Amino acid sequence: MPTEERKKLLGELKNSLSGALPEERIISGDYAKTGCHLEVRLSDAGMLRVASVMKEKRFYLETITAVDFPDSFELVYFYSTWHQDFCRLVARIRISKEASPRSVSSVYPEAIWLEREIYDFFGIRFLDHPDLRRILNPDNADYFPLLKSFGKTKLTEEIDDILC
Amino acid sequence: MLNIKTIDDTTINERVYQLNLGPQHPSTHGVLHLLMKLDGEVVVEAEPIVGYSHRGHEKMAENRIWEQFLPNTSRIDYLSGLIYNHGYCMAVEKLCGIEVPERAEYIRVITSELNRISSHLLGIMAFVMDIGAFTPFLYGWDDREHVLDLLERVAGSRLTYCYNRFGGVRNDIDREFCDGTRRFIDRLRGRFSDYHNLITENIIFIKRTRGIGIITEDTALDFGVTGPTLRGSGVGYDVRKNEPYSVYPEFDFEIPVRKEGDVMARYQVRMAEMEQSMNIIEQALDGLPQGPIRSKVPLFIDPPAGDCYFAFESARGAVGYYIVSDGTRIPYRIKVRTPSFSNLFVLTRILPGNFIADCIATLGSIDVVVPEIDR
Amino acid sequence: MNITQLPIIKEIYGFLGRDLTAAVTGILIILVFVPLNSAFLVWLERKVAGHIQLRPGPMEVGPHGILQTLIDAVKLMGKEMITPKLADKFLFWLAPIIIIIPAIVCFVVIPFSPMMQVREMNVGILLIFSFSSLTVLSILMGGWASNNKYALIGAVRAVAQNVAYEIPLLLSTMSIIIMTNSFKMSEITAAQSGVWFIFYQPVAAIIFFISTTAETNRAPFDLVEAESELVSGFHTEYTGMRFALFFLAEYTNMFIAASMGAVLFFGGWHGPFFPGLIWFMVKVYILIFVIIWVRWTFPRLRFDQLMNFAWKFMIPAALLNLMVTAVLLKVL
Amino acid sequence: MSSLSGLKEYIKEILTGSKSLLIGMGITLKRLFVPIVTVQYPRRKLTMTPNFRGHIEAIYFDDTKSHHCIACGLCMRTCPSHVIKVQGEKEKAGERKYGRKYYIDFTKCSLCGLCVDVCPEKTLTFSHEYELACISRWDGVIDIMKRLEERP
Amino acid sequence: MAVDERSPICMPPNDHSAQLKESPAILGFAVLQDLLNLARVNSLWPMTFGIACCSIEMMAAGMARFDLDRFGIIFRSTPRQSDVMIVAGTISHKFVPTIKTLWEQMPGPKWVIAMGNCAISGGPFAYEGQYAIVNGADKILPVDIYVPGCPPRPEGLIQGLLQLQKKITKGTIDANRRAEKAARRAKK
Repeated sequence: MPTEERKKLLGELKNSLSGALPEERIISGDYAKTGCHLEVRLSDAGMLRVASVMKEKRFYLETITAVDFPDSFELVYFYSTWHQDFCRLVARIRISKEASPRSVSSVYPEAIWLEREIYDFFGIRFLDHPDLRRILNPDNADYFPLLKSFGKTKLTEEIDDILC
Repeated sequence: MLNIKTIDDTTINERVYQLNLGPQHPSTHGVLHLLMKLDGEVVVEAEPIVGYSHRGHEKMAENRIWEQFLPNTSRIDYLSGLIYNHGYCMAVEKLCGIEVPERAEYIRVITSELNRISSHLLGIMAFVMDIGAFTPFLYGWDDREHVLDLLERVAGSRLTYCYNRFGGVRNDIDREFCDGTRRFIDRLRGRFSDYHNLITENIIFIKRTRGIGIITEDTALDFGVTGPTLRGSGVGYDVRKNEPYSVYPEFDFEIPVRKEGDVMARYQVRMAEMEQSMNIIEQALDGLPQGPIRSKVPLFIDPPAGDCYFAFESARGAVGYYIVSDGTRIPYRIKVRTPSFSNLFVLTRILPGNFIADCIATLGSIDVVVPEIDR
Repeated sequence: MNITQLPIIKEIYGFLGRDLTAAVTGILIILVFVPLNSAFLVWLERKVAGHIQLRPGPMEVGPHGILQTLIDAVKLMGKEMITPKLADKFLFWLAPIIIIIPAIVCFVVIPFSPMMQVREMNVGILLIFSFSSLTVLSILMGGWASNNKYALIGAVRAVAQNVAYEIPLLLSTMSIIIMTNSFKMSEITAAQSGVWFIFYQPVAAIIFFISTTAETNRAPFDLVEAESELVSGFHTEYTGMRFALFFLAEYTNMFIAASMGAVLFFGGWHGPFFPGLIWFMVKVYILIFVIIWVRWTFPRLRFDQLMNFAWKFMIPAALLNLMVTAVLLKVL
Repeated sequence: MSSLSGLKEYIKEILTGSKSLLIGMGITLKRLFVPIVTVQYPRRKLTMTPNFRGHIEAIYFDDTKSHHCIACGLCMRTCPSHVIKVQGEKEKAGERKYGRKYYIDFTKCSLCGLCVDVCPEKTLTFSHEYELACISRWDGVIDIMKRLEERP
Repeated sequence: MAVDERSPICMPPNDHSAQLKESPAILGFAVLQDLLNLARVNSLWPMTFGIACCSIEMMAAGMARFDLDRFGIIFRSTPRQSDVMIVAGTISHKFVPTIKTLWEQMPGPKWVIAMGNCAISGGPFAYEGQYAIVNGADKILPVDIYVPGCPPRPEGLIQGLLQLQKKITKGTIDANRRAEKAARRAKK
């Protein structure tokens, strides 16, 4: 694996990212431990800017996910390359429980489904999303299952009957 | 800018009508639902509707200890269950810093590649059946049964395995398995000429697959397409090569790439990949080291708090486990990036303008597994 | 002993006249023969398909499963008949009945052996063509009346396909007809006592074979009921016995097509040692076997390719063949 | 001249196409005469490999003339789908417990084998049973101890 | 059979096997009924209807190694022409209306086989806090035969189908339905 080229790529990436996001924190990640070479911590709606920089560098959006922490959500974006000198970048953003982050679907169309999924699971509403509907759960569902506060529902009761 | 539209009832007029392909339909590979707007037989818009086999894997992970999620991993993508098993174990091992004996890694690679062959065989043959040839499907199954016999010999089940354990594997492989695998590889190599004569060179098959459902490199970038679907579009991206894990760097194998990006290219990539998998298995069997198959791991593991992302290559593309641990025995969050989820969404871009028959061929060539999309 | 010497037969002859008696008995025989024959054909197809696919096919009902299709038919009789609520009820009911008429009528002119032909007609071939095109009407009716989009697409495909493939079919037959100067099945057969017409007309034979496969909606031209695209095509909504009638008609049409092929190109009942009937049946079943074999080998064509193939290749080739035949006949 | 070469291509395609079709038919014809691979199931059965996983069952040990289950409940706790119910009792106070009742609800089992792995006494194993179709949902509940007694 | 009150394995509320008695012959139609039943059991056409993992094993049962066609069982793609619905996989709440529609589209007499643990009880997916699945096909369909396993081997499915054949020829299904009808009439 060409480490020299990767260093160069990482340097370029850092440069262009720090050009786009003057105030954000860009940290080198520990690949052996976390699986990411570069970590970007965003404080505000910087994800669109990150996305367009990544698109320019021909990174693909691996996945978007959210984690429900007790006082906030964390949105996590993974970008990685197709190139031989592999590199993965993770962008994290903490948002409050009521916040509506901006959608990156205008840059990466793939995000349309990924953000729909996050909405479906966590109830996070993305701004500027073309088609924010339920995706996996039924359209008329009134719950957001992956929230930590999601307890037993009506549906689970009958299962509990069998469990004991 | 984006030519993705969702289907809206109000735009239906006399000329254009709506067709629900699925959720129960012989060629949707399970319970996929394709909502299409048709003008005659030409698709105007298409929208995949998923979620009919949503089983809540990710919620389930948050309710169980780390070990108990193991059997679930092979049920996410039931066609390449061992690869998912392998990946989950490696992700957790990475988080906890567990060392795995070399022999165990070799066995994992052998079983994973066998599973990849069985998955590709089924994928290709189901795709050929979608095009209308029924007999190759049974020939493929005939070969696949031999893989399943081998895997059942070592892992105990035919389809949904729970074979890998944290720090190693459950059973050791025996001499008969090694010999059987070699015999199977010889047999499959012999069968390949039949497949090429019966399918690849058949004029009807060529006519049906050339220039259909083209995914360009840019489209693939937009939609995060991975796996054989991407490699059919001229990008040689394979996690096994680009971001090596396990003992893959020790083997000499190629990543088959086709430039065309059409249905035929994806089919050819899968065929070539099976040959490469056979190469890997042969090398692994030759260099199989002796030693323990499982390192000392506590009965129930307690990973340190933290998160990690681990990517690996399943038969359908790049899979990723994003694991968040809060230091307890129960995972805080496990997110699975499944390749079919992204690969399927491309259909909204590439289907319009094609015939129904081409849609079926394209869908078959992407080789989706529906529970993998829905999780 | 000759069956016509029996007194009772003579009496009936006296009452009805020879022709009518022959017609009535013939039709009765046909009515028995058609279902049994197609039951056998379905069994044959399942058996051949099975062995091509390395499995035995039906095994448990009767020796080697020979009674399987009869049992299937009995079961289908016992099934509930569903008419969809929004279907056109009259047409929905009529379609399976209409499809069975041409299947039976066409048998009237097929010469099984020199003696066994229900009715000699001097326009035998025309009769078969005209009646077999009725099949498509019934498919259209069934597909339309079902009020199901899959069925409708299947029916529309069937119409276009049948129209396209009838032309090369007729053209290839025409080259035989101008060689014999007759529409009579028996005369065409008689003309082949020396050399079969397939040696004079190989191109016409191939075109005829392909077109009949398409006419009978068999793979690789089974777009009408393409399972992976249209679920079951035009008979998606048909249950029980109605569906069985469609099935019966499909296999009977296949038999008629194969016997046409045998008459036109393979010398009909001609052959050494054995009686004509055996030779005829052997030839027909070999042709049917080829049709089945083709079905279980090839992928399906796409609709536009199917039409292109008909209009851009088959029809010019058939026309050319006809022209060459005519010129040669004139010159020689 | 382009149209002529186009025609040439067309004819060539037809010829190679027909050849490929004939080759394909040759392959299926060859297979028609190959012996079938079917195992005619109710009459003949496949032998299961030693590692095959059916439902779990207790191993019979010759030294105690019984199983070694001590009703520790580890399998109960490890089971991902709460399939196992085990109960034991002490024959005398101060002695080790001995498993008396051991039920599994096979209709929820996912055959992961975690229970077999954690068993401290190694008294669990997989049976080779796979013909379990039943007419009631509750026929899937299997009494392991009873199976041990009725063992041939 | 219950172990104790807090048993995780809930025992059946009433004994189902009591209902499964031999059917009495119906007047003079017994022979006809027997003939029809004989025909039915020998051409059980299942619907091509796979939901999840088990569908692969269902396909395997139809393939060369096991070959369901020996018993006259061929897969039909449309519900209108099928007799058996093999529920092979997890039923999600989103999918329930579709299954019900398909079941209603099938012409009678028709049967259901619940194949695999998910279709019997939710299987490994029935956990505390589950929100997406229906725990068991018998919640929405009248299941005749249960084939446990995760997934069951193809032989298991074939054995299930043979069990269903036995159940049909014995007439126990008709007897059950008649008993239900009688009970309803008695209520009125």
